[in-house]
Amino acid sequence: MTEAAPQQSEIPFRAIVDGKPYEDLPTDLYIPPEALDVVLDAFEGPLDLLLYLIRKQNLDILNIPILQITEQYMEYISIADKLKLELAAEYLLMAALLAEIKSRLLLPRKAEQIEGDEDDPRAVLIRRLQEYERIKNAAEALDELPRMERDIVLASIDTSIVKVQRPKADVDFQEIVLALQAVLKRADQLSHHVITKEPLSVKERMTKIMQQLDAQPQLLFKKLFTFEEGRAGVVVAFLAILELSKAELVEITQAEPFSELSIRVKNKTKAEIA
Amino acid sequence: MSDNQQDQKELKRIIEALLFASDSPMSLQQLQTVFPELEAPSKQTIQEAIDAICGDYQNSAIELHQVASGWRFQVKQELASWVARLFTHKPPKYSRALLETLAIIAYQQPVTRGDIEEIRGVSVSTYMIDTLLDREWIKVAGHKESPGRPSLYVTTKQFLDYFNLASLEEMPALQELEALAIAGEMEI
Amino acid sequence: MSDNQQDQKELKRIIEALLFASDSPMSLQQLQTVFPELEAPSKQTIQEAIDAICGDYQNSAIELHQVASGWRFQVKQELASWVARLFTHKPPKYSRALLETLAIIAYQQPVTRGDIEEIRGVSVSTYMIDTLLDREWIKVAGHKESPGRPSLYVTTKQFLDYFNLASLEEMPALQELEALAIAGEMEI
Repeated sequence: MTEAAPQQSEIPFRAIVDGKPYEDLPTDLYIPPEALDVVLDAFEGPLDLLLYLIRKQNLDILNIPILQITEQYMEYISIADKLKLELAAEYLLMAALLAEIKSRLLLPRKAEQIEGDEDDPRAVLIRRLQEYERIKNAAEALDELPRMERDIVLASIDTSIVKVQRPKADVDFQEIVLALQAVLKRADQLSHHVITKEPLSVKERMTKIMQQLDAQPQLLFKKLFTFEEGRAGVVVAFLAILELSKAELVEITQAEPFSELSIRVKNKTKAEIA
Repeated sequence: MSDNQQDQKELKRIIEALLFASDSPMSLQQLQTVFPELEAPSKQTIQEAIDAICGDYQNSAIELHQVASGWRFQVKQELASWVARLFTHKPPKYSRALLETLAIIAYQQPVTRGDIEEIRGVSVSTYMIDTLLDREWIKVAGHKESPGRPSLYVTTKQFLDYFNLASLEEMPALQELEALAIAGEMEI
Repeated sequence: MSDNQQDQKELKRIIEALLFASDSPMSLQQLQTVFPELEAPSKQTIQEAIDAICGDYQNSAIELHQVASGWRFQVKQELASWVARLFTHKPPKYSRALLETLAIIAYQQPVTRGDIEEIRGVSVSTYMIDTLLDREWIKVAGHKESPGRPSLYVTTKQFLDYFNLASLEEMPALQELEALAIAGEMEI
């Protein structure tokens, strides 16, 4: 990562984290800091953000340096987290996917894994990025098309000399009643849909996992996920495990290839566990 | 072609476009104000353009005609009977969106366009409001004392007449409607 | 002039009058039904009349344009900026999210909401789908035979009409997806 970021020091950065100004922005983060708090408006989602990171550096989608992009993406996620910006679950999901790709790259691969890129998560990601970019461009082209109300004006003439009462649409009051019912029903559904979001915090989850490990020093990986929490919950748990692993508080182990993963507290010897 | 002729030809096209685009007749004065102040052609020049356009449409199905408030394109008299056939063959149908808008105005009046949008959860087109105003089923009863002073819409006497209602009280009560809506949902 | 030519000329004028008088685009079929059943010209004859009208307006300020639901007269693009001065209202602007959703439906139809979310990588709000349904740019064409039987959305003729298109083929071409060629060794 040798490219220098645009001179970010020129832009006063006023984020306050834990009561202190937060100034040490990573230099390779290509998002203007002042844009961070409006980032959810500025980007249409994780794919859009990734495309931005890639395009900003003139990289080829087909050949993205995945580690570099992953780090930039994670950096962004973690700053957003520190600034306590509410991040949509999709951003966390993408973080998990990138982390998975990264781990695959770092792990020695078996011969059969090299065959075909059907299941290669990197190939899947690249395909999705390509497809998204294609639609993004198509949407821009659609916006450029001449359209009614903006570019197209119909040529109208006066027809009042035509001596026929133009029939007006016939409406039955029953139709109005039905229309209002439809509105009410929809309004009702809308209010049901405003579900108060369970705050899913990675930090909180890290604490919870450590507490679980206090009671039981080794846990099956899958026990750490509560599927009722949905995809976002799974992602948060996954990120929490990665964070703990990065901080070397836990380690992820596997007794033999393809067996179930376990997680255990680091710095404890086998003897202690036994 | 001289520059002057070129300009005159371009001006004619612009005037022609304006007369076609406008919903109501346009006077020389109104046509003049469309141009930037310093570049506005004289009324005489505009009149010359109009005369030229009249000539162009001599063999066409429409003509440029002068009425009290200005100039407008209209269908030629001898073709009016065909246009009449068109109209009797195409009774319009109102969209669901328009009926919903009307229902909200009827039940929640007076309401602003913003109120309707909030209840319907989607934006309300000007066309829809215009159609209802045109039909004289709704009218502007005043303006809300809020930023932008939006129009407050209410239903009219013509609305009651059309739907054969003596007063707004004769409309089914909102609670009944809600009960019906819920019953409808339970069936599903 | 032969009787036949005379008839053809008269037919052209009638078609022209109908197209000017109609509020919405007219198809060959719709034009045909305006005529008394036994005297109705063939679609081909109507098409020939339309072609002739198109020629007549070549140098005029307006043109006869074909969109999905038929033919309509509209002001030529190059004069749009002049005409815009007549209107005080700002044209609506559509969000990227809405345009992306619409593009996905237009290019990949029929699609479910899940398909749209898959491509955009974010959830799609009910509000957005409702807005598109409300504008009648999309409609539900059926349900997918998968759990939950999600609605399958397609674009409508009104969508094409609004964007001045005669068919989906006229939409800007989607760029080709470059073939994936991930080398055995992934570059880090």
